[in-house]
Amino acid sequence: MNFDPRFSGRKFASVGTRPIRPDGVDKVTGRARYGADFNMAGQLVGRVLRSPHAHAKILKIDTSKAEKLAGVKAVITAKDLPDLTGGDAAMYDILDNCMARTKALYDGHAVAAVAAIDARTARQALKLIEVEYEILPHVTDVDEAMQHHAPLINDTIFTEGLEEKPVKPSNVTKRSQFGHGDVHQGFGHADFIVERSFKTEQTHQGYIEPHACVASVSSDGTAELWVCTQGHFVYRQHCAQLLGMEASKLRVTSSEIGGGFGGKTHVWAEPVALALSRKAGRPVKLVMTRDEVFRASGPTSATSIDVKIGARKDGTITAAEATLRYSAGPYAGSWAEIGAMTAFACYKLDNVKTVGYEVLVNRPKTAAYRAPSAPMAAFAVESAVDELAKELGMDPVDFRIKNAAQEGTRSSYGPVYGPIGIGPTLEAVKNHPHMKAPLKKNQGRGMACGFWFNFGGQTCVDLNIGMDGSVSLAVGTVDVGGSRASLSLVAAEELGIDYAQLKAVVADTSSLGYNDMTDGSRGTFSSSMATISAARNAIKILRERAAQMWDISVDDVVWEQGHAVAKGDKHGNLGKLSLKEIAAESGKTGGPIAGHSELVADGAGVSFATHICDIEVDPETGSTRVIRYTVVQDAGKAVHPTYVEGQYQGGAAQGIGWALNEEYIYGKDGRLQNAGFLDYRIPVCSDLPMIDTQILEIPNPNHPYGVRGVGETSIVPPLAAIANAVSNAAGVRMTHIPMSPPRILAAIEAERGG
Amino acid sequence: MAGIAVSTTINGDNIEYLCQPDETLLDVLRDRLGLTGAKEGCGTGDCGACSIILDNRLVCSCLVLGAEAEGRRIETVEGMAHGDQLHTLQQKFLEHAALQCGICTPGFLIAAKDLLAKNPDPTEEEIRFGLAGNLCRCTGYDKIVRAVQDAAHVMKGA
Amino acid sequence: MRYIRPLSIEDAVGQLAGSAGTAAILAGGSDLLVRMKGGFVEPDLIVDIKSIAGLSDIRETADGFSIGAAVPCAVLGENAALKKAWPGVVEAAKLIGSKQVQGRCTITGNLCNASPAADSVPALVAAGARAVIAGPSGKRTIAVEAVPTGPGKTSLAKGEIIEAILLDKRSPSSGDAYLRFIPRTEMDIAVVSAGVNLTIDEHGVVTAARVALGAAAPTVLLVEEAAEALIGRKLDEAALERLAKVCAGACRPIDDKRGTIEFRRKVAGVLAKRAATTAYARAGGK
Amino acid sequence: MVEVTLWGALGQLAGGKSKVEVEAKDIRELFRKLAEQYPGFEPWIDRGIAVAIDGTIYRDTWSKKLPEGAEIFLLPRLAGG
Repeated sequence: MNFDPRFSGRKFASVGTRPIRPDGVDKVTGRARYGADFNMAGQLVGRVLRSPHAHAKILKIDTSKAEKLAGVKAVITAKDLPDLTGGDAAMYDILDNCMARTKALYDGHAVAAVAAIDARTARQALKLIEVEYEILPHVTDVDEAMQHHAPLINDTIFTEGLEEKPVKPSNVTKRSQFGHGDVHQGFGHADFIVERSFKTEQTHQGYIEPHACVASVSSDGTAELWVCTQGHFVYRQHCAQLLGMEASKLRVTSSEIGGGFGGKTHVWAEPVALALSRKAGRPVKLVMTRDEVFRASGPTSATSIDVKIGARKDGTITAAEATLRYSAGPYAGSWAEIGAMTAFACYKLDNVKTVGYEVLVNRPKTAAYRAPSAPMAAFAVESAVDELAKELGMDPVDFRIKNAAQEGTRSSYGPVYGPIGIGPTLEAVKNHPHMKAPLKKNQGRGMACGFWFNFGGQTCVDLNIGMDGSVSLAVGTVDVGGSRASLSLVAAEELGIDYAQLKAVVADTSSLGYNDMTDGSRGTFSSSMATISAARNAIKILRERAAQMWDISVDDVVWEQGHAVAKGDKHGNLGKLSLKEIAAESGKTGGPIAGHSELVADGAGVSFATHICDIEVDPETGSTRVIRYTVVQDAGKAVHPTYVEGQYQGGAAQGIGWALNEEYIYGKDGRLQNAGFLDYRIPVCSDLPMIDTQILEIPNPNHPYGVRGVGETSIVPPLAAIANAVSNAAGVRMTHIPMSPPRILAAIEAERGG
Repeated sequence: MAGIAVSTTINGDNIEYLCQPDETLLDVLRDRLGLTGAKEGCGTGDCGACSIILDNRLVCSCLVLGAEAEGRRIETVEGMAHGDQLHTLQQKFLEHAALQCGICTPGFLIAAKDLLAKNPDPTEEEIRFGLAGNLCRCTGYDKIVRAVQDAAHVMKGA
Repeated sequence: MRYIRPLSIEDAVGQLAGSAGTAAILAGGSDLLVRMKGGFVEPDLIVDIKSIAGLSDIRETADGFSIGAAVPCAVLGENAALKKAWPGVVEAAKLIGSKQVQGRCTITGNLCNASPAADSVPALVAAGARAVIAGPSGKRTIAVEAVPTGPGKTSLAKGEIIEAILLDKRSPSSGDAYLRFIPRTEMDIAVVSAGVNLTIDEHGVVTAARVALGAAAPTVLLVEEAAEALIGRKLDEAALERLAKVCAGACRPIDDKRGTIEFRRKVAGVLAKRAATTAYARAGGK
Repeated sequence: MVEVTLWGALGQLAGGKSKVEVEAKDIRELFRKLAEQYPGFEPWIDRGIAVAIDGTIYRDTWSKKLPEGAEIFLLPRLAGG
């Protein structure tokens, strides 16, 4: 395979247009099938019993009464999911999170499950399971968990990454450090230094579709799993490993997915459903309630971050330093590490140092959420940057432009940047009419920048050309927001045919090779690369077939605008052959025509965004209103610009919710108080204005069309942009996210000396 | 528990079913009648994904008992299109890309249909408040509001 | 579990009174079904009152309005006469939940759910509304503030059903208003709220007033001192400041997931001021 | 011979060095040589290390060539949402 991924700077016919998505009609008519919309004959209802305690030893589980209840077909505990992880610590954590083994580690931790003939029976069965707990002291706050006297969540954890091996176990699983230069010296050269501490509360991805699956295990050792997931191949691997199956015997079909945002990258209930089905010998459908979604799945880290930035009078940053503490739930993670890498990634810094601490707490296992860990770090850094600009008497945009990273800059996390978009997004913001619009009383404007790496990874695509010349495209990355449309555009572009001639589907795990999941903004980046490669392979065959039909050498056939064209003087009399015409003869010229591609999509281009927002604050109540919001982001190349805008708008809206109202609230008893959409307040339609977008296109040199991932970066700047706007409107620096009305009012009162 | 026999009208069709007294209309639609267009996002009336129209009132079907549907008239997303002719709102949602994952879309379409039936010429603010009972986590609502505005425009002209 | 749909109030009362286990009254269901979903209640008997004659009507009488227990809040907003007479009550009722919930929820249900944060209750209390109760031993009428006795608890005896809520005929130069504080623009439960109902004379002097606060104590608070702060005065800055101070002082709120004690105190005063200003303007005051 | 920059945690395992020199022509050889020189790296390599070559991050491509004089940077392997 000689696939050349380099950017070629071609002109596009299909890419960049805005057709209707291929899965659209099913979704507006109610026909599309999501996780809970699928049923199998003889299916049972699965339900999970969850710990009401934040931290407790499980002394005994008696399931005998539940098993005797009429209609109950299986009851399982951790015993039914034996440890087959063979020393793989990360997989063991996933197993323990699916079903608590010796201790319940958070309110909502699964301890047992049942499968019964209907929901009512399953609910009754749960009530009949007797669990004897020994309640242990718990800790849910990230700073408190780091204290020496804090209750220890896992006594086998010794902090990794310290100079000296610790002698005592700790809730801090890892220390990580990034940077270059000498910050001490750098601060010595600063005329102004801002130093502040920030906190952000834990949020949830808030997808509207609860986790749902249907599992069917057969006595011959094969199984099927229908599930809403961001990565069915990864779910297959995890489930197969945890249940002791061969991966190829487990066929996983990804349903339409009702939102994931990182929250559907881990298995939660799927191994439980499979174990129930195995025991009951019947299919089991397991759908989480909203309460379970909040208590047991998803959340981000809560954080506590200290930032120090120094600058000379001329506005040059001389040093920047941050200490970041991220909660990981009760299992080791690398969340602070990502925060430490991204914190200062927007800037050109000679002296920079970030230190991250991963902290265990009695909360659900932290999962990725759209550019995981970056928004909190950006909130702290961009707030301090704004404050420093003020002290310097500089415009916040100009200050950022002066210090923005550019091609050739050594990033704060290590490598040197190629062509990047931070400067252009800042210039676009500087010139945007939004920046010049007048503000009314009690209104403030804020802006902030954000960075995300973007990822690639393992990807397969099958492109099959039917005898009628229509093309089916089977991809392995789950479509979370319109990628079947963008990948169809890419295939149409490469083949030179009409978008309507194609149909893209997401293939199941038995129909296509392994694919990493749709995360890290990789869906369109990776699968478009594989689609281009598959299309080029198909074109090679199309040329061969045309050569056969003409009885000339394939070297004399080129592919132009969906047609085989014979070149050279001696073939002057030959007309063009369309893809359709070649396909029609394929039965005689060598059989079905297809292009396949299996590759690792590397070279995902980093992504930057700058956001502007106007917020009005009611000084008497602390209430806020988002008046105007603008997103400027580099897309590399927007394959389907409408869906790129959608990603920008969606990320901004999620960031707005995080900034203003969303938070996990735990009681003193360690129980989650707001496990529902009533009190976990994601933005509603009337909370938001239109969200303006501006797409910049700075081509990614490592993709044939210049595509960068676009999904995640848009959630990085909002926390900071809104904090800066609220601070400007209220006249007081906000340091605690979410900036709920009680926090804003308290800050205003404190500033007034009230 | 004996099942309750219910006779009702769904999308113009006479339908009969048996349900338990504690069973919601949403569960009946999805699990007994195979109408899975209405979704359960929360089960507590906070997300609007299960929106249906019951006797000309927009309601969350998760907050209605199946037994209550006796003798009433129910409209769901499955009844919006006429044959292969999409409702203007459905068409506009597609054209404006007013959906990403699409799980909230049936609820939004039903809520928007009810909104435009009662207020054919809504302002942006009326649309936003009219649809505030429907949560969308993907789009930031921008394209949804635009799709409804455009649909209202087309439907007025029709 | 049984579900019944009686056609008369007598039958409903009889069924409730004679039920052996726990019984629940179903009108809009927007509280009951949520509690059933969460496993907090599992009633043995559900009595759907929507088919009872008259319970789904709003009647305008010589004395005022009678709002049947099964009237959805959305219907309140569609009744022009009621809206004109009691705009504060209607705007409070219209704040409960979403459009979807509005099509189902009732002010009687809101009252009987006995949440201190119920939106329509402070407005009803300020309006001096009364509840007509049917029970095994006949009918009685009580002030709405006497219905809830604590969070989730009411003074209704076994077998009793609220049939209707009564609102007086409106005297001229009167106005009412209700405001609540929520973090979002919709879909939230009141963090704190205030209902104000007042009447003025030809000089703009307040002659009668009732001020009620929600989510400020275990039940909705009728703050008599706050009314006294307004009566006999024009609604000037000093009167408003006094009102705010009295309301803040009268609160006995708690710290919870929705707000802090300090926040609720402060904002109760702010909302009372703003609601009083609106009510005063509606009464024709300048 | 390429010069490889390590991030904090790996640097400690290499005796506090932030840069090490390795004779390697591609990523596969780089990992093999690093594991030979610094046995403490092995669990890290198993868990996944990303390699930035002149600013472009590679996660899974053993065959990727390491050009003479290129800037080689090792990074923890991360996940997205």
